[in-house]
Amino acid sequence: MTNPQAAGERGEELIQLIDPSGRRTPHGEFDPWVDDIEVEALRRLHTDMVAIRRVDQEGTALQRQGELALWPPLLGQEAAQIGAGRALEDDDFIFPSYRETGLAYCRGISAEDTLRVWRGNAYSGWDPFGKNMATPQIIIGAQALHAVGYAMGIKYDGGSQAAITFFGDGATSQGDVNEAMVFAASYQAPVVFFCQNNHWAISEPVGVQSLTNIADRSPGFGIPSLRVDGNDVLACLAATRIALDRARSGNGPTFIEAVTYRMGPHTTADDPTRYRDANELDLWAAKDPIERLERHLVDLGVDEAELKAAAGEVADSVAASLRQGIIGLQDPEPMEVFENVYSQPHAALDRQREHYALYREQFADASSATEEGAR
Amino acid sequence: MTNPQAAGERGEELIQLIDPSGRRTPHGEFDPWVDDIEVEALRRLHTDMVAIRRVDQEGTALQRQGELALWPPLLGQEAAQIGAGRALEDDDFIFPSYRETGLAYCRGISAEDTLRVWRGNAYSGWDPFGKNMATPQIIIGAQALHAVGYAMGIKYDGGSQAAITFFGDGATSQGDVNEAMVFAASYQAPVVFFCQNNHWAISEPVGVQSLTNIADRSPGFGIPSLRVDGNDVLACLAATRIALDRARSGNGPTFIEAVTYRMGPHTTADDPTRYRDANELDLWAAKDPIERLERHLVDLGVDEAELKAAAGEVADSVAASLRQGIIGLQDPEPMEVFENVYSQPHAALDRQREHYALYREQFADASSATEEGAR
Amino acid sequence: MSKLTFGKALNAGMRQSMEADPKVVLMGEDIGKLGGVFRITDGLQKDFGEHRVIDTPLAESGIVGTAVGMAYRGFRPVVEIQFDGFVYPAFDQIVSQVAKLHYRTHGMVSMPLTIRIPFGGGIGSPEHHSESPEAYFAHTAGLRVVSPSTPQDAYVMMQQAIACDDPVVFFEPKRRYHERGDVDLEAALTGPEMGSAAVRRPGTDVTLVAYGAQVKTALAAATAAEDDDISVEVIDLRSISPIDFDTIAASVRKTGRLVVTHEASQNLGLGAEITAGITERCFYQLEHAPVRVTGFDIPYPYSKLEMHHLPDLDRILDGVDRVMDRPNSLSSLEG
Amino acid sequence: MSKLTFGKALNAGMRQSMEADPKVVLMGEDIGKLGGVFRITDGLQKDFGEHRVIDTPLAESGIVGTAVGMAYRGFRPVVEIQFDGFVYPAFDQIVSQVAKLHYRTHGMVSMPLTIRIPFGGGIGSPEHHSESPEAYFAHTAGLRVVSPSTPQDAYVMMQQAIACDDPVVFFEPKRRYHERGDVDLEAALTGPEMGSAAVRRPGTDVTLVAYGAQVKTALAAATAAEDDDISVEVIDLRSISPIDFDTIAASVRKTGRLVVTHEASQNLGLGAEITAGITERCFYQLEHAPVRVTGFDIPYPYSKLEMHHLPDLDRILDGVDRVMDRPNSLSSLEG
Ligand SMILES: Cc1ncc(C[n+]2csc(CCOP(=O)(O)OP(=O)(O)O)c2C)c(N)n1
Ligand SMILES: Cc1ncc(C[n+]2csc(CCOP(=O)(O)OP(=O)(O)O)c2C)c(N)n1
Ligand SMILES: [Mg+2]
Ligand SMILES: [Mg+2]
Repeated sequence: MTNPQAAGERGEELIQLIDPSGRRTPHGEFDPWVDDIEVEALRRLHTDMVAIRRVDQEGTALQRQGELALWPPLLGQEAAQIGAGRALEDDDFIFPSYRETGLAYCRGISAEDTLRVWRGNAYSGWDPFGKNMATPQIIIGAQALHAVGYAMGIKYDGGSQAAITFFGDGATSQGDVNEAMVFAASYQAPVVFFCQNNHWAISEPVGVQSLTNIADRSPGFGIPSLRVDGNDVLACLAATRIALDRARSGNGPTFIEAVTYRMGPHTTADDPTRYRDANELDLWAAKDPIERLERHLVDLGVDEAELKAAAGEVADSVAASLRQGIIGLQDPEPMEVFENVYSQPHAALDRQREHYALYREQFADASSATEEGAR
Repeated sequence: MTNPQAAGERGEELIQLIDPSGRRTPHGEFDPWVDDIEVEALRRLHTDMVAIRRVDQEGTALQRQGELALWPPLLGQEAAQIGAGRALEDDDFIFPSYRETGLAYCRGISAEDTLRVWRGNAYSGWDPFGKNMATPQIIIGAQALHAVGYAMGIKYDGGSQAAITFFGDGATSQGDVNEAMVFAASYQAPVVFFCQNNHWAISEPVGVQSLTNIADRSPGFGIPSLRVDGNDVLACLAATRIALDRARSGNGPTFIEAVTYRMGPHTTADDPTRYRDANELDLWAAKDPIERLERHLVDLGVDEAELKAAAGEVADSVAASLRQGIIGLQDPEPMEVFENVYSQPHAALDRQREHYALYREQFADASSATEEGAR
Repeated sequence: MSKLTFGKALNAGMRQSMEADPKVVLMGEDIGKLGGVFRITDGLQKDFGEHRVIDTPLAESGIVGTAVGMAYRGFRPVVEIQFDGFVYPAFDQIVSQVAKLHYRTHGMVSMPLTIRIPFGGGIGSPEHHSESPEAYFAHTAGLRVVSPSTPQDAYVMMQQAIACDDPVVFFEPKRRYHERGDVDLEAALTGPEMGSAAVRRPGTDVTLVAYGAQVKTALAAATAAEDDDISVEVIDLRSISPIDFDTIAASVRKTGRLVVTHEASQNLGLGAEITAGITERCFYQLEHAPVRVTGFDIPYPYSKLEMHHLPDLDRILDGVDRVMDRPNSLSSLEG
Repeated sequence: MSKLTFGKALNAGMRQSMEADPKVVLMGEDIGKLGGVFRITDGLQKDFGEHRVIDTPLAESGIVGTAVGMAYRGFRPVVEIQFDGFVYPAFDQIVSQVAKLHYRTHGMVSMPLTIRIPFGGGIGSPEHHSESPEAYFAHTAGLRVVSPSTPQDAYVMMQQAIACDDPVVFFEPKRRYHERGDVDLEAALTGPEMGSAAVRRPGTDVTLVAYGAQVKTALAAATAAEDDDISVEVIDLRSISPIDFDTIAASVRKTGRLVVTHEASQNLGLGAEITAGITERCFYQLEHAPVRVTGFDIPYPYSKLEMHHLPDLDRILDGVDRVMDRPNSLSSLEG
């Protein structure tokens, strides 16, 4: 009988390059992939993580202040997102879910552009082709197929890029994610599946979705997997580089499970105290991705105060421009609702647009009449 | 890296109890599960297979003669279906696809009832609850979820039965089959996934659906799998018994891949010469499930002529009553189209029924008027 | 008589059904410990256990598909789809299995599923959280489709839907979840039939048909129309499929004028069927072509613009003006 | 001018588009070596290779979802859904992704997909092989939905659909695949716009609207109506969404009478929208309420009974009688 991995074995093959205490732990297979990452590069990764954590906090604060309708925090998942994001080339195409603030940051998308979608001002804060990153995907798992199709396209048009898709542990239950693996394997598409296993899908622990490690799923589809410490930015960077290299050299798809934790609520509308233990949070706080990199950098001789100050400065400036940007946003124009439903004229819709424009004019007339009457 | 099984390893773990030459090959794990199957029992399995092969041939012939609209032959898959079917208890519930003539036979469903669906006289030839077997499923893979839900129900109401679902190699690509594995694992449902890998999904070879052995898929979901020679009735029987025992003893789901071959066309509407090599057929003809059991029985001392004659007699009688039944079928009543859309009155539909009844009466009047006029 | 929110009334209805029939089980994402993202199933897992209130993996086709299997086994599953926009992955199971199995088995198998879907917009949600997919299901033979608009109906219709041997797609107007109303908790399964419409406000000049969250807006519009001396009869559809044409036709025979409002897109929305069905039935009583005041034929817009898509009081009033052939209306645009 | 079957005309249209634009790729189950179960893509993989005519795994959501990704990459995927009843597993990708991505990206991403669906009944198929799901897609903003009824249109509209930057759901009336007609292979993308209806037969008493396979039945009914001295104008919708109301309204202004026929269920079918839209536009020109002659509100029945569900010539004639207020019709039943 071909048996699934027993649950007891879980965690053993978790690949880690920097442990929670900040110690660099050697790893034969992974080390060569990050031997260019010296102190300065590590500091940049640290700054990135500090910056996106700040953006994330601002997101939560702006929501509380009524400036955003909703915010899905990434708190705790900085290493996974920055590690993956900094492994990518600019022309690799990203198909994210809704929580990939860090990936957007790596792509040079302003925090304001990332956040205004959550204000309700837009559905897409950036040009997917300008940034090689698709619009956030709320339909769980749907984007995995898009990434595979894009990668099939790369293969057919002879491109040298890769596609990468991000999704959560919950998403692995969706048919689409599994079909994506079927297609990716069948066509040996240059695609990377990056699963942030943050242990929760809203209120449901990962055990509801999978009895085995999530990384055990893909090999059965013919796709090799890597299971890395998702709070270890270096391990995430290395794993993504390995997967991208496989994709680019014609070796097909790879699945990465980044084991991390959602330190915040699912979104600002969620109340995790209803379903999870505070102890769990403490446990994971001890594995914080930023703190561990700080410890490591201090071990390497970097001055802690200076490190934090420098990163904080970057974060401050990102946050300041974000606030200014968001609060200064104009409400979109009403007639925009009719734009871009189709790219070419559409008789039925054009008629509705015309009616609504006239209807609005009527009101404009009525209200200006009233105003005049009041004078 | 957790690597998928290399394609080269394929076939090695194919479990076989009777090889193509008819030799009984010992198997430590499987043998105890079939130690009650002595000559008489083997003969019954042989008779079953001969009978359903005959039903199948009649299906093809009846389609050619215009008595059926379509027929999906099971030729070549007799061992898989009889092996599984004879392992089941009567109160285990079967969720089949459209090719499970053998399972219906094991459930005591008359061949006529199985075939009249393909004449277009009905959508269900039998009472699913009377036979503990659901209506044939044409939507690929949908029934896998039904089986899992049924099994969840068994668990919740404390039943001692199991559910079993049948599907093809092509079906493993569907989201539903993969979601079924997620749910089955999560709830440890007493369900058996029985995949007849007959190497083809219409014109597509199994390699389009999966790079690895199909049996390698389920362990990644936490479901152990068995990969058996699907042309070996004894191996199929044993595997199904093992899986059912696991289900009944609270050990959850099992996945069985029965490696077999679709010797006929996909359906009578298909022309396999467009896409597959005749050589392949020859290769598989040498592994025929019935012939191999005959050789084995002859080795055990059974008289070949007598064996075939006895089985042929059963097959003849099944075929005769089938023909009679099918050809004698009345066309269904037109007003039946309105029945059983709902179980309770439905204003809109009742109105349509009434209109159509009046409309038909009009014609009846008109034509009788004409007839009278002609007199 | 208790004062309950719409959401609590739904909860009370499910509780009642679960107490009455041990075969009633709830299935869905986050419905257990969390009580659902809208807390509609709050407390039920605690009281009925994990085998009756089942937190499922994140897969809608899986939820509905396993519910079909549970129904085969004799259960009465009540499935929660977390938001309207997440029902589409389950579309195949709903359309090809849930809707058709009774027919496909010549009546031998019943599918007493209730599929609960919080629907509609107006609460500032992100994409895919404000859809009105009811027409897809109403077009599907074999399903019944309902939507309560008051806490009382929420309570009673929930029990009726669960007790119904046919599959029911149960649309909950999420924008009304927090509104309160009187609920007679003794009201049993009796009371108005699930398939019947209700005249919520009598009137003589115009028949205004609405369902779900739009009923309240329609009632407000009717009140406002009084100022212009237009008497509007408001009909709450309650049942989206089948449509209670008897009640609507009786009203239109009296008023001669019909306005239909819904949030869903106009093209092939409920307004089309109601307009067609009433034109067929009341052609000679109609004084004016029926008027539809609906969402536009666009994807649901981002929340800062949703008020332009949702037919509000003013747009309904404009529709009433049009059907009354009053100046200032857009009637001139027709044709 | 060549004589081609409907199926061969579709094939020729795809070939033409593939030659004109290397970004056009075909995707689907069994479309390669086999040429599709209906042979519509016959020979294309041989001539264009496996990278342009892609045999896919058996998963419709996967097919459409990867086609979306291909479109992101700049391709123009033409997806074959093997039969109408198998499109539902892809419903989520079609409704939430294909239809909405242009809107969701403020026009920055285009989804030039063509989703081919052989549809309708009348060929004695088993369950799920004879469905008419067009209303689901027509109700979905962001999609265009068309259905050719002649080999010439099959050829030209296929190319127009593929060239269109918006997603097009392309319904092929499978019951006409083998019928022959003249095809002008030089007819380029010009010719009547994809969104326009065509008057297939002029008439003065009744406007009869049909699409897909029903057009031929409608024409036969019009011929038969001549015997009763009723002059029927037959309009082939061609575009199911948007509907060319200008053409229909122009006809109804002349005839004063409208009959719509389709195979799909009546409730919320195209007949509802056409009836509503024409009543809105032509209320004062209508002599009689529009009449719908459609499939019933039932799942598609087993093939031995399908002729009772499909609106045939006689039922259309009965509809014409009703709209003409002629005796023997079922007009008395209305209301
Ligand atoms: C198809 C679909 N079903 C349900 C939802 C509601 N929903 C939004 S997020 C979420 C949980 C997702 O969990 P996971 O995939 O682990 O990602 P995470 O939120 O943890 O990043 C759910 C159920 C949805 N957005 N889409
Ligand atoms: C959802 C769906 N898509 C497509 C089809 C058309 N179809 C019918 S059988 C078949 C191949 C099935 O192959 P497999 O699962 O291997 O079963 P087999 O026919 O070999 O027994 C296909 C594509 C279908 N019936 N349902
Ligand atoms: Mg998660
Ligand atoms: Mg097969």
